[in-house]
Amino acid sequence: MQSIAVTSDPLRLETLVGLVSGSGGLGAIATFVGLVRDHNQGRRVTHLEYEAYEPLAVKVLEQIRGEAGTEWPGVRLAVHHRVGRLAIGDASIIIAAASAHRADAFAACRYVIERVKQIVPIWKHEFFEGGEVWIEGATANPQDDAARLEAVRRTCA
Amino acid sequence: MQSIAVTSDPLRLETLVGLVSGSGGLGAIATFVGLVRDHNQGRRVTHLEYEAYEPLAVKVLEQIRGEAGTEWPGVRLAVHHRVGRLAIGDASIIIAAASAHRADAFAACRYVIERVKQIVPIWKHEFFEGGEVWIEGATANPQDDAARLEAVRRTCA
Amino acid sequence: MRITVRLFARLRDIAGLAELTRELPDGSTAADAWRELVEQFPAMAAYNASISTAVNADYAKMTTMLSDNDEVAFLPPVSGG
Amino acid sequence: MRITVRLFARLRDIAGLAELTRELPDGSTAADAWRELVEQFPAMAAYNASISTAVNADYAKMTTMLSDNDEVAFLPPVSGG
Repeated sequence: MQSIAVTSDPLRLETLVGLVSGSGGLGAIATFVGLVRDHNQGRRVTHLEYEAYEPLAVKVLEQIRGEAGTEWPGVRLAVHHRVGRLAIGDASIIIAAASAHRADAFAACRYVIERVKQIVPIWKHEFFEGGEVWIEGATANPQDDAARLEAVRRTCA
Repeated sequence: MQSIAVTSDPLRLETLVGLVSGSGGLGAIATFVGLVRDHNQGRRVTHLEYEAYEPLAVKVLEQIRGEAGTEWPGVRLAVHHRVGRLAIGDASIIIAAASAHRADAFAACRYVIERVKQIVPIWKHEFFEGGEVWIEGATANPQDDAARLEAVRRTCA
Repeated sequence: MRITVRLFARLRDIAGLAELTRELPDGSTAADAWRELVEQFPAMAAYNASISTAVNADYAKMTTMLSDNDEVAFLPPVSGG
Repeated sequence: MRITVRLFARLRDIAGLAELTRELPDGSTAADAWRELVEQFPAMAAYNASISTAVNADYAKMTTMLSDNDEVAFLPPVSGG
């Protein structure tokens, strides 16, 4: 399994952890799992559909991993994002970050999810009781340094 | 399985995640896995032995979960700490924190590992090439509010 | 020249199509392709200020000049994670 | 009164024992039990400033008065995680 993937298969945390493990120098693994919630802004969500511009999404995830590698050298990262129809409680994204020390693992993991929400070309189609809506978050601009620095700030690094 | 445990059995990340899952309102799970490293302060580590004052360790972990629940209401937490002989790469602690939103899950997870290192009566006996040493970190004082606030600060909350 | 336009999320819903082809004059930019699209689908005008674009699966500026057989994607604000 | 003393980590190594019993005068505190321990095992004096104590498996102050059958634990600086 690739350490970066956009896939319609169910995501498995053990897979992501396995992808960053395997060196005796690692002392910490931080992971993040994003789950489909049953409500959003007062709407009762029935399910989601995620759509991706897949070749670009994979490239941008690679870019984000590169940014994290510059910020926290030596951190090992894996990211899988799911697409297609997801039920309540399904994992939409899993991130694993392994490092010698915990501060870098936590920071890199948090950084990746913040950046994913900023610039990865993936969209969430929410189906709720009584309708559906495309969720629209950030205008994707991978060159926007203010956004990147905001993601760094949120890691508390 | 209890959501708080001190055990000589190998730790399983899936178990911890399962312990905090199960509500459709959860949107984020953050986890932390502490691993035995093959080196420490220039020493080549061969293995570790963890010792606990178990009944107190379990109580203090409950206290920490309570503190996190006050700081981040609604967060679901599970913590397992391993004791006995551990090989390089083994997990010594796993923490899982689930919440509606990612900021609380990350913060609560980070808070727990910081507090564990401050006040849980567990000791690491390091065996390295050429000797052994008991690692001694913080003087445990669960009433020390400055330490607690330092742990909060590190979560970036 | 002939280009392929890829549409995602609500833009795809508005057009009722994920992909369409366009004949454009030489020297056209991604912005020109977008303007023509908005003429055909006026509801897309709501995205004038928030759209991103990619040319051949790399993020690009709206001022990027297009070439024959390019794939131009228009991306509404993203919501992954 | 008779108390049980529990020792951990390097304190246990110094004493060569995880547990021992002590007869102490009524009114003795955890600090008194510690002082007596240091008399027997002078190497433990290095921990005078860094020791924590627990009485009956709850953290306690060194000034805590002990009762018959209490379990007093002396805890060097911790290193879990």
